[in-house]
Amino acid sequence: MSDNPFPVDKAGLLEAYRMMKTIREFEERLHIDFAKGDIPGFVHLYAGEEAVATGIMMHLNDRDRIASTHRGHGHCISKGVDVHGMMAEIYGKETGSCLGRGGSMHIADLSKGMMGANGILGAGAPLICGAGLAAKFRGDGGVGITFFGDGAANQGMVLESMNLAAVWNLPVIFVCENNGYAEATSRDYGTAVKSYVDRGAGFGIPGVHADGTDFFAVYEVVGELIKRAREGGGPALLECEVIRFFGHFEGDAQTYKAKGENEYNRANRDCLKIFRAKVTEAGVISDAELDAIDGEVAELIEDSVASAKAAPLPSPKDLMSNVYVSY
Amino acid sequence: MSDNPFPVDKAGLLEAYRMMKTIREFEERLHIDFAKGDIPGFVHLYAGEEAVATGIMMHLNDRDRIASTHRGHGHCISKGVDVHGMMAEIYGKETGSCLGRGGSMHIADLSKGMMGANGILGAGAPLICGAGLAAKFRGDGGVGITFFGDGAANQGMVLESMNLAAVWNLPVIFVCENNGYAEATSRDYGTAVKSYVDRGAGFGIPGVHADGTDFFAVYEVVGELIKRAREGGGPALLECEVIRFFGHFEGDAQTYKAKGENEYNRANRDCLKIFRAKVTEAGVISDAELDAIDGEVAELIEDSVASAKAAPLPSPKDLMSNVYVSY
Amino acid sequence: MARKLSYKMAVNEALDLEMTRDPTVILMGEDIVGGAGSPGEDDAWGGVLGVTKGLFAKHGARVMDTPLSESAYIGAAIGAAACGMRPVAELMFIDFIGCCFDEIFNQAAKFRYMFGGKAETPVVIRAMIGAGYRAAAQHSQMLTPIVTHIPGLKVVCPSNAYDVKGLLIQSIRDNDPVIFCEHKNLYAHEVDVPLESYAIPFGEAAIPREGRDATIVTYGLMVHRSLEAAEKLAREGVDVEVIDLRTLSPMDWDTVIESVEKTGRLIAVDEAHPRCSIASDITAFVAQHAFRALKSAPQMVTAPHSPVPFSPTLEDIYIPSAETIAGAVKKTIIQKMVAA
Amino acid sequence: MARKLSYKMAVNEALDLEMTRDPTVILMGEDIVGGAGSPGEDDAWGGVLGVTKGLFAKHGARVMDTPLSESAYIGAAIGAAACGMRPVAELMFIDFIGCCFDEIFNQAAKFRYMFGGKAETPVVIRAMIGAGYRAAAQHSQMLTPIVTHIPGLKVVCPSNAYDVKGLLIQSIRDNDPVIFCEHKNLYAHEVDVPLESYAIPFGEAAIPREGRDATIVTYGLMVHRSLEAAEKLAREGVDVEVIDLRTLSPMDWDTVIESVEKTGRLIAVDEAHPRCSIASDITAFVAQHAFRALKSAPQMVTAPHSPVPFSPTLEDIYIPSAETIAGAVKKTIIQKMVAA
Ligand SMILES: Cc1ncc(C[n+]2csc(CCOP(=O)(O)OP(=O)(O)O)c2C)c(N)n1
Ligand SMILES: Cc1ncc(C[n+]2csc(CCOP(=O)(O)OP(=O)(O)O)c2C)c(N)n1
Ligand SMILES: [Mg+2]
Ligand SMILES: [Mg+2]
Repeated sequence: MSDNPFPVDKAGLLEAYRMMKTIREFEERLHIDFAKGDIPGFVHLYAGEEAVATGIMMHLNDRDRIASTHRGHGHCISKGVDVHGMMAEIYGKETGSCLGRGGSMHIADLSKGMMGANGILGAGAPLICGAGLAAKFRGDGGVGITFFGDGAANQGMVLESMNLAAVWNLPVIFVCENNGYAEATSRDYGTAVKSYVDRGAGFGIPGVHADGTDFFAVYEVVGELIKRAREGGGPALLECEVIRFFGHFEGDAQTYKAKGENEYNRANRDCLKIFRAKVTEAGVISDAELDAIDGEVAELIEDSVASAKAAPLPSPKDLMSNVYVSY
Repeated sequence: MSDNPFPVDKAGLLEAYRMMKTIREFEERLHIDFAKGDIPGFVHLYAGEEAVATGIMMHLNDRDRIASTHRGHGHCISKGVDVHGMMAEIYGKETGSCLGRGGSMHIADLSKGMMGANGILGAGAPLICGAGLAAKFRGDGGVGITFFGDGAANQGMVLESMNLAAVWNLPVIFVCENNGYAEATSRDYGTAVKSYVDRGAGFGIPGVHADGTDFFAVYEVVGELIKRAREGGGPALLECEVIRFFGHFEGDAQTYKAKGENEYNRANRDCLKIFRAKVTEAGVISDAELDAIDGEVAELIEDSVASAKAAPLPSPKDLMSNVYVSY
Repeated sequence: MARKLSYKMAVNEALDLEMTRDPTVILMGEDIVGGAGSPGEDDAWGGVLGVTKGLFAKHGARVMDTPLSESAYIGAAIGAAACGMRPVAELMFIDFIGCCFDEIFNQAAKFRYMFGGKAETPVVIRAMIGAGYRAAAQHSQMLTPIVTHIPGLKVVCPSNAYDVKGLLIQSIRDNDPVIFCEHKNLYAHEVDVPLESYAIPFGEAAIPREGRDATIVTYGLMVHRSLEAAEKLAREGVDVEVIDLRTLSPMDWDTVIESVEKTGRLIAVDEAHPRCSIASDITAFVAQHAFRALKSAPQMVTAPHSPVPFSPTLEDIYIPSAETIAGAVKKTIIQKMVAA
Repeated sequence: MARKLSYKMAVNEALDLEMTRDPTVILMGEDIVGGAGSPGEDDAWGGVLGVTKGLFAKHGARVMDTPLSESAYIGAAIGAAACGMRPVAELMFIDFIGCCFDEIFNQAAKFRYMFGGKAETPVVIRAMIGAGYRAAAQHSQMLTPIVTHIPGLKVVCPSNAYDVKGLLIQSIRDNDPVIFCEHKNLYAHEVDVPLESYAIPFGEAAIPREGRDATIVTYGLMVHRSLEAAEKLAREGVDVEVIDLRTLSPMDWDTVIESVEKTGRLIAVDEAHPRCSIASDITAFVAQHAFRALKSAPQMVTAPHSPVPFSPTLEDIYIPSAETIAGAVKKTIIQKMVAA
C-alpha cells in the first residue's frame, strides 16, 4: 500500500466509506420495500447525495448539531443515529428512534446532536441558529449545520437565518444540497440566480461551492468552514451540487427528468463509485477491503429490516403520551 | 429664468416640491397635534424621507401600484391619496380614507393604486408581486413598487419576494428606505452586510443605490428601473439612504441617537432644503414661487386638521360593516 | 347530465370551468404544473397528487409553478386579487400555513375592514387537510378552527365531489378570501356530479341523512364516518340526523339549531384537535341558543389533544371512528333515559 | 414582604430573578435592549414599552436585540431550547405570529411528541395581546384561541402582576414551550407582589370573587371587566363568582365544573373573536360535562367577528364591557326565572 494522499487517514476513509455505503444500502432497500407496499407514508430517499452528509459529518462529534430536511436519512445515519432505530421508525414501530411517532420525515436523536428531519422546508435554518447560539453561550466550540435543498433555499426563514447568524456571529454552516430539482420543478425555474453561493455576499457571509459527488471536495471545503466557525469566525454558506438517484419521493414516476438521466448519473456521477475509484487507485485501500464493508453493511441493513418487521407496534394506550413533558 | 438643467420640467418640479412640502407639513403638524394628545394610536412620521416617495411617485400613475409600510403617510400623499381623507383617518373619523377603521398604519386607496400602509413589516413585498403579476397579465405596462425599511429588509417575505419577482420577471421595484434605524436598533447591528444593494445579486436582480435626500438622484435612478420594468426587463432593488427626522414613533425619546444628530440632519441633510437650493440656484424656480406653495400647503394642512376635527365619528352600528363583501 | 366523478377530479373540473369562463382566474402553487424548467415533461406532475393535471396544457401561462416561497406566492395571490385578478393559490398542505400565515390572516382577511370597505380580495387558497395518509405530524393537520377563528376569511370544507365542484366555483366567484380545504383522504371518493357548471352558495349546510333522535353536526371526512355511525345506529333503532356544514365560515346556524330543536340531542364531530375547535364552536352555540331544546348533554367527538402520530396503528385510532361517534350518540340517548 | 408592583414591572422582575438564578436563561427580541449598535444609549428602549428596561445593564450579553426576522430569532430560541438553554423570546405583538407561526406550531409544539418523548423545548415566547391601545387591526389581536388549539403548547394569560410574576417564573422553569400572553392594557395595573421569588403552577385557576348565583369564566383583561360587572350585580342582589383561568392550556376544568355545579349558570367571557374561541371552548366543555348542573342557557360574551377597528369610538364598543357582561349574567338568571 502506498502513501496516503488524502486528508483523512485510512481508518477515517474506511469509516467514511461505511457511512456512505450504509446510507446507500438503507435507501436502496427502502426503495424496494416501499414498492412492495411494506412501508407507509412519504419517503424521500437521499441516495446519490451521500458524499455531502458524510463529507460534513466526518468533521463533527455529538456536541455538534445538525438540523435536517424531509430527505434526512443520510444526515441521520452519518450523524450516528442508530440504523435499527431508524428502520423501525420508518416502519412505525415502538422500537423506532422516535417510538414510531415521527416516521421517515421526523427522525431525530438529540443525544447524537441530530435535531430532526423536518417536514417543513427551511425550518431547520432558524433552529440551527439556536444550536449555534447555545454552543456560543456554552463556549464549547460546537458548531451547527443545517441542510436545505435548492428549492428550500428560497424559503424566507432560510434567508433570514443567514442574516441572523451573521449578526450574532454564530458557528453555523448553511448547506444547500442542490440536486437540481424541487419535487418536479427544475432548480433553474425556481431560483433566479445561477449560484446560491452568490447569496452569501448579500448576508455578509462567505459562500463556497463544492462538487457534492466528491467526498473529498466536500470534506476539504467544509473542513475550512467548520474550523473557522469553531474559532469564532462565524457562519458560512456551502452549496453542494448533487444527484438525486430516485424520484422526489417514492412513487414518483420522474417524467420531468431527461431520458436516461438517472442511468447516466448512476454510471458516471455516483459518489460511492467515485470514492472507491479514488482510494483504490491511490492504493490506500483495496477493493477487497471495501467489498468487506459492503458485505457488513448489507447484513446490517438486512438485520435492521428483519428486526423492524418483527418489532412491536406502539400501544394504543400511548396515543397521548409525550405531548407534554408532564401534563 | 435660465435653462432647465433638470430631468423634470418646471411644472413637474413645482409638483414635486408641493408633494414633498405637503408630506413635511402633514408630518410636522401631526407631531405637534400628537404631543397635544389630539391623535390616538401609533404614529410613525416620514418627515425627512420625502425625496424618496416623491422621486419615485413622480414616475407613476394610478395604474401603477405601491405597497407601503407602517411609515406610510409620505407614500400615500405622493401617490395621490386625498390629504383630507388621510387626516380624518388618522383622527379616526368616518370621513377618513378608510372610514376611520384603519388609522395611520392602514391608510389605503386602491383607486389611486395605493395598496395600503402596513402594520406588518415586509408584508408589502409579496403583495406587490401580485400587483406586478396582475399588470403583467393585463399587459397594461403598470409597475408595482414596494417600500421597506432597513430593518424590514431582513424579513423573510421581502427576501422571498425578490426571488419570486425575478423568477416571474415581474415589473416590480423593491425600495429599501434605509434611515439607519429599525426602531432604536442601528442598521449596522441588525444587518450584517454593509449595503442592501449587495442582496440583489443573490436574487438575480440589479441593485442600485441612491442618496435619498436628493430628489433628483432618486428620480433619475428609479426612472431607469421603472422604464426597464415597464418594458419587461423585470424587477430591481433600490436602496435609498434617508434621514428620519423624528423618533421611531411619536413619543419616542430618541436617546439611542447621537447628541445633535437630529439638529445636524435638519440643518444639512433636509431633502426639502436641498431641493430648494438646487432649483433656485439653477434659476429655474424662484424662492417666491416655492414660498407660495409653502403657503398653500400650510393652508391645506390646516384645513385638513380643522375638517378632521369637525368630522363625525363612525357610528357604533357600523362596527361590523365591511368584514365581508356580503355576509 | 351527471356522471361519477372523484373529489379530486371535481377540483380539477371546477378550476377548468372557471378558468374557461373568466380570464382573470389564474392558478399558482408549488408543482401545480409540476416540471417547470425541467428537461422532461413540463407538466409532469399537475400537483403533488395530480389534482391540477391537464390545466397547464389547456390554460398555459395562467397556471404557474412557484418557487418554494409560500409567503411570497400566497402573498402575491392576495396582492393580485386586490388588483382585480381572481387567483387560486394552492398551499399544498394546510400544515404549511405557518410559512404564510401573516399574508392570510393579517392581510387578505383584514383588507376590506381595515380599508373601510374599499378593498375586495377575491382570492382562493386551496389546501389539503386531514389525517390518515401516514404523513405524520406536519402533513396531516386540520387547522380548520384556526382559519375559522379569523374574521374576514371564509372557510369551505366539502365532503364529496358534488359539493367540491359547486363550492369551488362559488369560492372563485366570491369576492372575499376563501380558504378551500380539501380532505386528502377523500380525493378518490366518487359521487354523481353534473357536467355543467353550478355554484353552491356559502352558509348552506346539507343534510345527507334526516333523523329524529339526535343530530350529528360535522364536515369533511367526518361526514362519512358519521353516516356510517348513523347506519349502524339505525340497525339498533336509533334515527340520527347528519348535518354536513360544507362551509365553516359562514356557518349555517339556522339548519343546526332547527335540527337540534327537532331531535333534542347534539353530537358535534370534528377531526381537528379538541381545544377551541369546530366541535366546541358548534356545541357552545347550540348550548347558548337552543338550550331548552337539548334533552341531554351535547357530546363532542374530536381528535385528541396531540399531534398526529405517524405509526398507522396510532393514526387509525387518532382519527375519530364511526364507532366512537356512535358511542357518543348513544351517550346522548342513554343520558336522556336516565334523566327521564 | 410585598409592595405594589405593576403588571409590566412584574414581567421585568420575573425575568430578572430567573436570569439571576439560572445562567441558561437568555432573552431575545426586537429592541428588548433597544439601541444596539446605535450612537446614543445602547439600551435606550428596553422593549417597545420599556418592559425589559434595565435587564441588559444587569445581565449583559444574555439579553439580545435581534434583526427584524421573527422566523429566524423565534426559531433560534426554539432551537436553543432544544439544545439545553431556556430562552425567553419576545414576539413584540402576538399579531406578528404570522411571521413565525411554523416555528411555533410545527416545530416547538411538536418536537416532543414527534420525537417520541426524546426532546424537551423549554422556550417561552412572550407576546403582547389585546385591544384598547388604538393600535388597529394588526396590533390589537388576542389570538389566544389559535395557540390554545395547538397540542404541545402551553398558554398563559395573567390578569394581574402577582400572577404575572409567579406564572412567568413557572413558564421559564417549565420544560414545554409556553406562549406567555401579556395584555398591554394591564401593564400599568398594580397589585401587591412579594419581593421574593415564587412560581404559580399551571392549570390552577384563581377565583378572585366567590358567588352563588352564576359563574363567569374568563382571563386577562376581561377578569377586571367581569369583576366590575359582578360588583354592579352585587348591588342588584346577584352574587356572581368570577374564575380567572390564568392558564388556557392546560385548563383547570375542575374548578370551572365545580363552580358551575354550585351556581348552575355559566357566562364565558373572552376578548377574542367568537368563532372557535376560548369562550366557546369553555361553554362547550361545560355543556358536555356539567349539563345537568346548568339551570339556564350558558352565555358567551366575546369581541365581535370583525377585525379590531382603529377609531376609538368603535374600539371601545368592540371590547366587551362590564355592562355587556352584566347583561349576559342577567340573561342566565332571567331565563331560569322564566323556566321556573
Ligand atoms: C414549507 C413547505 N413547503 C412545501 C413543502 C412540500 N415539499 C416537500 S419537498 C419539496 C421540494 C423540496 O425541494 P428541495 O428543497 O430542492 O429539496 P429536495 O427534495 O430536492 O432534496 C416540497 C415543495 C414542504 N414540505 N414544506
Ligand atoms: C412583522 C413585524 N415585526 C415587528 C414589528 C414592529 N416594528 C414596527 S416598525 C419597526 C422598525 C422598522 O424599522 P425599519 O424597517 O428600518 O423601518 P423604519 O421604521 O425605520 O421606517 C418594528 C420592529 C412589526 N410592525 N411587524
Ligand atoms: Mg432539490
Ligand atoms: Mg429604518
